[in-house]
Amino acid sequence: QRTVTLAWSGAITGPTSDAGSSYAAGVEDYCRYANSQKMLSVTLNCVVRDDQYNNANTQRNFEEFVGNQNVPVFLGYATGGMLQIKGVVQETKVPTLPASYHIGIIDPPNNNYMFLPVSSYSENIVALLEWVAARERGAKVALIVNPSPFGRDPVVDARKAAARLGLKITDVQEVGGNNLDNTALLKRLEAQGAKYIINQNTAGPVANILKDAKRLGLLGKMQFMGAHYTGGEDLTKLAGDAAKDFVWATSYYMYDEGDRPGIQLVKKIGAQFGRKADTIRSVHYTSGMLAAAIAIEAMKRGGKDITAASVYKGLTSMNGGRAFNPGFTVGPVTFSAKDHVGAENLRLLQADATGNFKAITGPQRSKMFQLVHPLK
Amino acid sequence: MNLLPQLLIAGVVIGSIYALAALGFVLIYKSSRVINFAHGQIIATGAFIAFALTQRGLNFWLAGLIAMLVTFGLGLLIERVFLRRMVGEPIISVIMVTIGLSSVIEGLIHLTPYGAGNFSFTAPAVLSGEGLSVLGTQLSRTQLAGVLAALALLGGFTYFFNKSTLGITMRAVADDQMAAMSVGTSVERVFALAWAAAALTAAAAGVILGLMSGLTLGGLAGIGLKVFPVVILGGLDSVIGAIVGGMLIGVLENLAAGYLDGLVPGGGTREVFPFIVLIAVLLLRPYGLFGTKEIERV
Amino acid sequence: MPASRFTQTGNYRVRYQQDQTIFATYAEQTSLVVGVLLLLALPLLLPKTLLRDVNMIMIFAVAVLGLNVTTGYTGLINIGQAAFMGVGAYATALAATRLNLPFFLAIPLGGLAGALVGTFVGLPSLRLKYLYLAVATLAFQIIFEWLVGHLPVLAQGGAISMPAVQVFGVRDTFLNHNRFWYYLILPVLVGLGLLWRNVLRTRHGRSFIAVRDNDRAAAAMGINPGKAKLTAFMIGSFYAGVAGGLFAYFQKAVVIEDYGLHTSVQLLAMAIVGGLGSLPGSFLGPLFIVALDRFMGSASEWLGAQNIFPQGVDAATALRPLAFGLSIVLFLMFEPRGLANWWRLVRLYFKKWPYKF
Amino acid sequence: MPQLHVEHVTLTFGGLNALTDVSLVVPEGEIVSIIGPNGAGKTSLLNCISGFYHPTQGRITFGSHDLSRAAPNVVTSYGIARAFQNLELFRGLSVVENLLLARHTHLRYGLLDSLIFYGKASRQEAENRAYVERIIDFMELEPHRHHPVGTLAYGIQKRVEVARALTLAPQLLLLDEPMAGMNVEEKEDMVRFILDIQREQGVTVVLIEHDLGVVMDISDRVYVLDFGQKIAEGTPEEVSADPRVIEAYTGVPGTGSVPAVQGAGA
Amino acid sequence: MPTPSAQVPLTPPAQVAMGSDLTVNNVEVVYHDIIQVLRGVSLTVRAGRVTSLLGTNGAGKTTTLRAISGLLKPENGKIREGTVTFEGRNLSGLGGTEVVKAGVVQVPEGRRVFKHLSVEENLRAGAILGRGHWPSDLERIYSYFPKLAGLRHKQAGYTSGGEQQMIAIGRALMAHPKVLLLDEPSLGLAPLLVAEIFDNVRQINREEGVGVLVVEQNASIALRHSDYGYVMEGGRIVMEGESAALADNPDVKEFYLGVTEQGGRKSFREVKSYKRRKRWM
Ligand SMILES: Nc1ncnc2c1ncn2[C@@H]1O[C@H](COP(=O)(O)OP(=O)(O)OP(=O)(O)O)[C@@H](O)[C@H]1O
Ligand SMILES: Nc1ncnc2c1ncn2[C@@H]1O[C@H](COP(=O)(O)OP(=O)(O)OP(=O)(O)O)[C@@H](O)[C@H]1O
Ligand SMILES: [Mg+2]
Ligand SMILES: [Mg+2]
Repeated sequence: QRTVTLAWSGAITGPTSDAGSSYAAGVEDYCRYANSQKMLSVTLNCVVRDDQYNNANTQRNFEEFVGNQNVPVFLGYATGGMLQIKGVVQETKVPTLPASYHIGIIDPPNNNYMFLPVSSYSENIVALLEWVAARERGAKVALIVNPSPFGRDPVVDARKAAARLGLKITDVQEVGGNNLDNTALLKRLEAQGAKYIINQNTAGPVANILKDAKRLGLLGKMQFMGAHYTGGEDLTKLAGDAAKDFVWATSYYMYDEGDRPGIQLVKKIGAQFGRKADTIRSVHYTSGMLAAAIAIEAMKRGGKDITAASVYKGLTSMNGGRAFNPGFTVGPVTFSAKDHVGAENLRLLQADATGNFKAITGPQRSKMFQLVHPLK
Repeated sequence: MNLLPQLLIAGVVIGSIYALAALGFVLIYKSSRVINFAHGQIIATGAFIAFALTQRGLNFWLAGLIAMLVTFGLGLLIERVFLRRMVGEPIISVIMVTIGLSSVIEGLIHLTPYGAGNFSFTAPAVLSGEGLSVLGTQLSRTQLAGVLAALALLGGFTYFFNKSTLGITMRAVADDQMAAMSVGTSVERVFALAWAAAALTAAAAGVILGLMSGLTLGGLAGIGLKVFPVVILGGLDSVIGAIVGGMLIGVLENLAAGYLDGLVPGGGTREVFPFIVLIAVLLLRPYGLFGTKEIERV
Repeated sequence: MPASRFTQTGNYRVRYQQDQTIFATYAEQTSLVVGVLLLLALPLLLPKTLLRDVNMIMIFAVAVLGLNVTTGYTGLINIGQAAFMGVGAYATALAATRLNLPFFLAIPLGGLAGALVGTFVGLPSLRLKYLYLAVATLAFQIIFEWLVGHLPVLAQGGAISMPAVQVFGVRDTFLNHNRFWYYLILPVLVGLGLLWRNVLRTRHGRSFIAVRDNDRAAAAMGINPGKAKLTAFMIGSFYAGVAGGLFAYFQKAVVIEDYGLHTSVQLLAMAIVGGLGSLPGSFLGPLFIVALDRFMGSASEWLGAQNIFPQGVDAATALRPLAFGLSIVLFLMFEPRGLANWWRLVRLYFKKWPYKF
Repeated sequence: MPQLHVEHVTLTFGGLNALTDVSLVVPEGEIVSIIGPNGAGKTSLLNCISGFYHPTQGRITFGSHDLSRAAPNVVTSYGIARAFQNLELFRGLSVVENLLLARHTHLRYGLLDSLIFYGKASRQEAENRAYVERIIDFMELEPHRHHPVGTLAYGIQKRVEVARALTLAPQLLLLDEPMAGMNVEEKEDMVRFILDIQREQGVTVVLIEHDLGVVMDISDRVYVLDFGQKIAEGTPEEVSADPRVIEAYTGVPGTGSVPAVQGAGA
Repeated sequence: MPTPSAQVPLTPPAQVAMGSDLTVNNVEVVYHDIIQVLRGVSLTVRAGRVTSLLGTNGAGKTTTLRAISGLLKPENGKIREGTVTFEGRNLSGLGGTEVVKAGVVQVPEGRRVFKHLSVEENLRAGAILGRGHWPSDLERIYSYFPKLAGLRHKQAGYTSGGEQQMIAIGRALMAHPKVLLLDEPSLGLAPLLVAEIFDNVRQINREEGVGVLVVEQNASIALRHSDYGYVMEGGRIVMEGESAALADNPDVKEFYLGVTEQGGRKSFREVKSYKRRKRWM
């Protein structure tokens, strides 16, 4: 074995390409970096392929990578594509790491070879609910989610958790792109007395909601919060100072935290491959790197002969003293045959007046989440 | 506090932004009977040109103005290169050309640094100051600017189409190209002008939308779809219809969000409600509220 | 009849019924047999990923055949064909998972569901003309997507997994997936293609054209324009429904994103690039669009690797939407009759070549 | 064979009366002409008969069928065919296909037969093709059989219109200015076709025509409309002598022999 | 079929080409690059006079007008040979706009008013070149066609055939033409209106000195209201002469005027009912 292909399929163009293109860059750069560092005894053939957010393309890429090029691990992307591909992944036994942190991807059936690199959206949201419960007993919470499987995913777990935490979910609303005016939505939530608004969405719709909340003078009255894909640089760029005080749950370190080794590595690799400053700053760039890093580490640990089985072995042995910690996330990446979430630890961060996110909690896991959604 | 007046105000405001976005669409249809599926992409182009200029240190207003001029040229170019050849082809072909163009323009924007990513204007001080409170609804200055721009452009074009010789000629061309040629009208020039004017108003809409919701390719281009219920409701070829349709859709959306969302699990009714209204309107008044009724005599 | 039916040098038909034959000469009949054998052998000749593309092309071709009935023949511009596919896909999925129907029942059921919904959606066409109908189908596309997202039975747009299929003891597996489905999709496509041709050369097909060309005159011919339009919608969305059912099985799961506006636009593009209202065009269009996408995918990847663009791969992938759009535009500008016209010219050139569809 | 009765028909378009209380009878087997100035409502009346418009008031019957509310395709099924004032052909289709379309209701097979196209459908298609060929022969359209009608000369297109109406095998034929835009020679041809249709096939004909020479020569009966009202009726001779007709329409007194506009270049 | 007859000699070339005459010189026109329709047509429209062009269906009359007015291109036709000259300028190959600027305006066959525009807007659309002062031009048109003044704000699509013909002519006059090309103005018009329209044309011709080329099927009225006439068949001019002389020609009498040798009009009922097979192509 001389070369092994490390392949990613995701949206570089089409919907969500704002996240996808940075993610692709992260995968590709880390892979090339691994080659330059001779991390493995073999040379990696780094392939990122645009599937245009189209599931048929994703499946085709999977067939080509797994069927023809015998890749030992598949790096995927979108919620829909990953849900659709679960059966084949199970059949081919090729470990797969999505960029979507949809909990349904690792729920049974056909979940043995699906691994989320970081905590799921559901866990993000439940952690936010815990934070709310700690601040205010019996608080009223509203959920605003993207009108897609991606957005609807955490609703069930959120309801369960809220019930146990003594919180009241006043409303669940679907809001997608082009929400140029959210007056009605916000006024209604205000009328319901919802004080905490939790978002599961992409940054664009959230930014519009925040701007309208600011205009309507609701920013002080309502606490806006959101899961991984709502926050970060993207939100700052779109919402500006309307993002102030937004609380965000994510497992990743921030670009500003330059003292973290993982972030230093991101900067170094980004510079090495001549990426734009904007790309390097993006949390999706870091996410892409994490996925690639996990895959490469699993190859390394799986033994001399790199196969799907060896990677699976390498992945599922990442626990206890053998946990993997590339430094991109606030906790180590752990997997086992039962545990299919990598870096479960997450932090809540809050945006300051300039829209920069600062941690307001230490790394932690959501205890409630383990109760409402036990491992299956 | 009563919700209804607030919903109405907000609906009218957002509706006039829709109207502004729809205006270019109407201009093209009015003179050439072409439904332009690339309108959203032209809006995005205008917005990104303005943004790119401000990034290079240009004053916001100047950047907006230049963007409008550049897209004016772009409109001319699109007409000259792509649509002129399509004169006389079946309408579905022409529509499909605009669908193709929407893809081409998106591809081209992807070739710039703005294809993937989120950006936003730094609004000039005039626009970022305290807004205005109308009947308990707080309106931002950006929104007010949008409403003013929409009303000014719509008023101007209404006058143009009804009173000026060129405006009448543009309508004549839509009616019967051959007959228009027989009295010396240069049909090509009329089409070019319509596309250019449409692109110009699209740029204006793009800048305002960009100010309101930030700049992402998908978001800006997606407005192209929102425009459909507006123009169908108002009538595809009516400038007045665009503004009335825009406001009605804005209001209907807000009423849906205000009153229906609570009744439907998951809500999000504002996404479909305009389209349901659209179908209802089509069935009752197949040519919209102000559209020209097709004259059919056998 | 001339002594030799091998090549035909003129019109020797003496009865009107002979005008109806499709494969008249021996040359045509021979090449039909050769063609069929070639089609049957194709999976053995093609690499696997290409075979997947062929399957996709065939599924799209079914949907495009349908689109060619509504839009191509009847002139009812339909921007919601993917939603009709979706109706078929979800109906098939429910039939297979809830009723445990085998696929050879579930797929026609999908077609029927498509036809039913299509007829219903076609109702506005009784009143609407020109572009207004196009917009109504667009509205249906959007309402459909919204509705699926709100229906828990349809997993709110999330994945509904399809059961594995077994035919004559052969199971659909990862390794034989594409061959397996090739042999199932091909007969469906050929059968539906034949039915398509038959309908369109009879009074029904003519009534579609009549309504498109001049619905007032059509009414004066005793054709009920409304009924003709609804029939067209029914047939068109039946094809879409079948395509959706096939797609559901082929993709192994139904996810709403597969049936979005983008797919509708793609189907329209295929119909137009192929040549509206043409049988060969219904195959050539999907072939062209899929092949173009594959080619541009590779080309952009290669370009990305050359570091020509400062942003490497992100900028280079812009070529795919660009090429897609440009090819539609160029076709319409320079060959509005689509690939079917090229096909016709090629056939004229090789006069003896058969298939006089 | 049934008679056509138009009884007290009024047709209003948003305030404008296109027809006011018009009554007429078309006896079977006759050629009945309707004349009148432009905008008098002749075409509107035809539209009312053929179901394109529905009278605001009044009744139209054909034998036992009430046409007042019937849709055009239903009217056609009662045996009433029509040729339009401004060509309404299927321009992209050939002459044969245009005529085959007129056999639509005579082809009686369902969608399923269509799909299979074997037996019933195939047989009926062939039979009707033969029928169409007889019409083509009758109307002398052989050379144009397979040409797209859109490219034919205007006069031929007019003839195809009439042929198409005839292919419906009607009992009543409505012709709206079938000779507009033709020179005398071509008009003569068309007249001959109309007379043959009436005489050989016993078809009743309603004719709208501005050429008074033609109207006076071939009509059994003439109705005159002006501003939506019937101002005269009778034999050609009676009508052409009627002062009201002269004032409103012909401008010249006399019988049908030589109306001024038709006279030699004096 | 009429053939060139000895009684009506072809005009010798010397007579042609006055300064502001419009001359068509040996023009050949093909559609779609293959269908040849005009096979060498020459004719002259004298300044300030009315010239008529007669011919069977499909003879190429409309095509001749299109060749003059530059409206061939949208129909996919082109002039393959020959020239069209007006005031010393070669008009062939110019676009419709240039020809109108040069002072030659066509009133299209079938009138083709702008259906959705009001009558007044129809007229204003004719003033696109901005020649003259449109408000006063409107009054001028209304003085020729007083009927139109009352219909100013009515949608043109709902006016009657005769009114539409008036609109179409009025619309053309808004561009202050020097030569007016009329394509079958009598098409579908009632006898009284035909007479009225031709009177109007005559009046305009007299008062504004506009040269008129009128294509007609209604030969009797066309010859009565024109000074000079041409007869066209199969894409060629087969006869020409002073209108009065043409009207006396026996072939013209039989085929275009429907007059028998004896001078009376023959009845349509007496048309021979055996099949007069002819070639129509
Ligand atoms: N669909 C319609 N809507 C409104 N008005 C109409 C419509 N159809 C006809 N009219 C009006 O009705 C009147 C009669 O028109 P109609 O076409 O019947 O006249 P006609 O006698 O056939 O004239 P012509 O000889 O020019 O054909 C006209 O004033 C016309 O404008
Ligand atoms: N756009 C076109 N494309 C192809 N052929 C055409 C076109 N226009 C006219 N023709 C053909 O050219 C010939 C002459 O047509 P043209 O319209 O000039 O005749 P015309 O003398 O005006 O006849 P009519 O009295 O019927 O108006 C006809 O045979 C017609 O079929
Ligand atoms: Mg009429
Ligand atoms: Mg003509």
